[in-house]
Amino acid sequence: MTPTKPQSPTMERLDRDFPLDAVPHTPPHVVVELFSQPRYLSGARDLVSAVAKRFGFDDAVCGQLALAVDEALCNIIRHGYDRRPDGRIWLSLWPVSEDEGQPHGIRIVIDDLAAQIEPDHIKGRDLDDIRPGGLGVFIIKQVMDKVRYEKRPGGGMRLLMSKLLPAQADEQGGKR
Amino acid sequence: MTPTKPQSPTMERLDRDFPLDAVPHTPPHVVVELFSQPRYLSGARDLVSAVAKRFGFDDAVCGQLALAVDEALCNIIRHGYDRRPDGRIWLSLWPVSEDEGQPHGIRIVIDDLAAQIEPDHIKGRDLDDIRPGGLGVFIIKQVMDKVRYEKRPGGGMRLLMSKLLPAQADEQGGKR
Amino acid sequence: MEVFVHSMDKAVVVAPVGDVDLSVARELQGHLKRAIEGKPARLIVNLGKVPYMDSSGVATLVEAMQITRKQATKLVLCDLQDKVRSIFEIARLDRVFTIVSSQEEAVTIQ
Amino acid sequence: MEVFVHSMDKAVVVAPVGDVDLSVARELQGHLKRAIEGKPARLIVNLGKVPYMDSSGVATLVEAMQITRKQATKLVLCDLQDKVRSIFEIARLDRVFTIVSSQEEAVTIQ
Ligand SMILES: Nc1ncnc2c1ncn2[C@@H]1O[C@H](COP(=O)(O)OP(=O)(O)O)[C@@H](O)[C@H]1O
Ligand SMILES: Nc1ncnc2c1ncn2[C@@H]1O[C@H](COP(=O)(O)OP(=O)(O)O)[C@@H](O)[C@H]1O
Repeated sequence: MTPTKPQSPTMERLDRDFPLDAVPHTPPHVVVELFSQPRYLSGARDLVSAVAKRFGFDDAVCGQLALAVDEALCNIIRHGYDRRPDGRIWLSLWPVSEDEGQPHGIRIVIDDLAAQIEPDHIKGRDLDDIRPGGLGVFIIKQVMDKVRYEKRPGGGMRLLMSKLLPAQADEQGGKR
Repeated sequence: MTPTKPQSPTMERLDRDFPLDAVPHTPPHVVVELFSQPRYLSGARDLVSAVAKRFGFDDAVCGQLALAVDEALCNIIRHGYDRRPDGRIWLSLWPVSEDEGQPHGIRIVIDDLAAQIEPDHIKGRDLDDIRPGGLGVFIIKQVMDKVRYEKRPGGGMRLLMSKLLPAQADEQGGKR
Repeated sequence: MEVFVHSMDKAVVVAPVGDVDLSVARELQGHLKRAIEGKPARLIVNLGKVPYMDSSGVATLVEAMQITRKQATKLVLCDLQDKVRSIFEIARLDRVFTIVSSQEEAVTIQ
Repeated sequence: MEVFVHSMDKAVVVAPVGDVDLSVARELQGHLKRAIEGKPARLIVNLGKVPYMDSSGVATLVEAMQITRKQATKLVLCDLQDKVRSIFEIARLDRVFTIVSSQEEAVTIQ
């Protein structure tokens, strides 16, 4: 049912060197499938925040990860599905490779079946141009370490993003 | 991928008279698929609480719905999957029939692929027998209006539960 | 979200309660527009009871700012919780809005 | 969850911080067992910083109660948040435990 269908039913350790903006070969640990309705945003972001907390992010970063996911979902609802309430969205979460249950970060992939658009056309506005709107993509890029949009081969768009925990980010040269 | 696979890709209005302990014919509005790991409990219950809030439940009841779901998931992790971390669990949510976007309640179905047990054997203990444990099923039945366990035809167990909003419960003779 | 509106001598206070996201941004927009139409000297948006805001909420406030600038209404935001302050900072709008810590300050700041 | 343990003259205070669910119940159990082993006159569990508890957490406390009853240790719970009080009420354990509102009271109650 979800486009990020697990290829193996067993849980393998995620490879630490696996690219942080690609879909891992292991099944997502948590998938939320939801209708494209604004009333489900709060549930999705509260789940992301709670999972990020368990992965070791501090409260401020958990809030920012929830915000990034909220912005991505809002864009799918508004632009992708043009506010149709019956579009489907899949939000998948993975820990980045773990040492004894302590993840190094979080991977988030968001899939939809909405109209495809050139990934290059998805970009935030110039912040000096102050107007209502045009902040979502900028916020997502500010919050996450890696962000990549792509067309899904089966139709719809995919957003791949990840963020490492501060200690890992230092080691691997990511953003804090 | 989820056992509560939608039979129709369109969103129909849920029938108000549809039994409150059966799986509706319409796709769930939100599905959370997760590994049988205690660290994902907080994400699942925060999502349930946030969705219930949007459906119109007050904060106290949202907390109780989250608790009921947490207890059900704990039981699947402990008894169903015997604490194996790679079992899959599906948590599906529906609004009970809506009047102009205002649901009458919430339906929650939880599916697993764990060992099957006779539904009659799943029961809470006598509360006078005070001992550690044995509270989960009792709590679920206290919180929800309807609760039913069944063996899934394809393997695993299914828990179907629902709760109406107070106004609706009054009308239909449910618990407040 | 609920919205409380309180009209004082020279100011109107609009105080949303609850998360301000895409599901309620239009409702907040309506309240702000009605408050602005009364051309108060000051429009205070008290965010003390808003635990979360996304860019839909921010967009509503940017729009309010643009309208108030065209008339003699001063827009002041007050009492932002940490998570809400964070989105203004990320979007670099914390310098664009007049943001103060308390409603008392919002009434008097020039 | 973090757990703060504070030993006073005749009482030990165990104060978990954060949600107490299946993922941390064993950790709390360990802290309680160690506190009980010291045979204090009083074991106070301060739940002021616990926004949520499920039946795994409650089971840990029931177990602690059973052990303390076998020795001269008085178990007192204090400062329960509404959601946590609610699970004790649903499980009808609010009469089985000694529950008071503040830590001061927990130190003195007979
Ligand atoms: N999921 C999406 N599907 C289609 N287009 C998108 C999507 N996300 C973003 N876009 C495009 O990128 C632009 C910038 O998005 P954003 O920064 O969130 O600002 P806004 O949505 O307010 O215009 C949008 O206007 C839209 O054209
Ligand atoms: N999902 C489940 N799968 C298998 N057995 C279950 C499940 N849920 C509950 N049970 C059975 O019902 C009993 C009562 O559960 P509960 O009231 O939660 O107390 P406890 O789990 O502490 O024993 C359990 O001991 C178990 O035998």
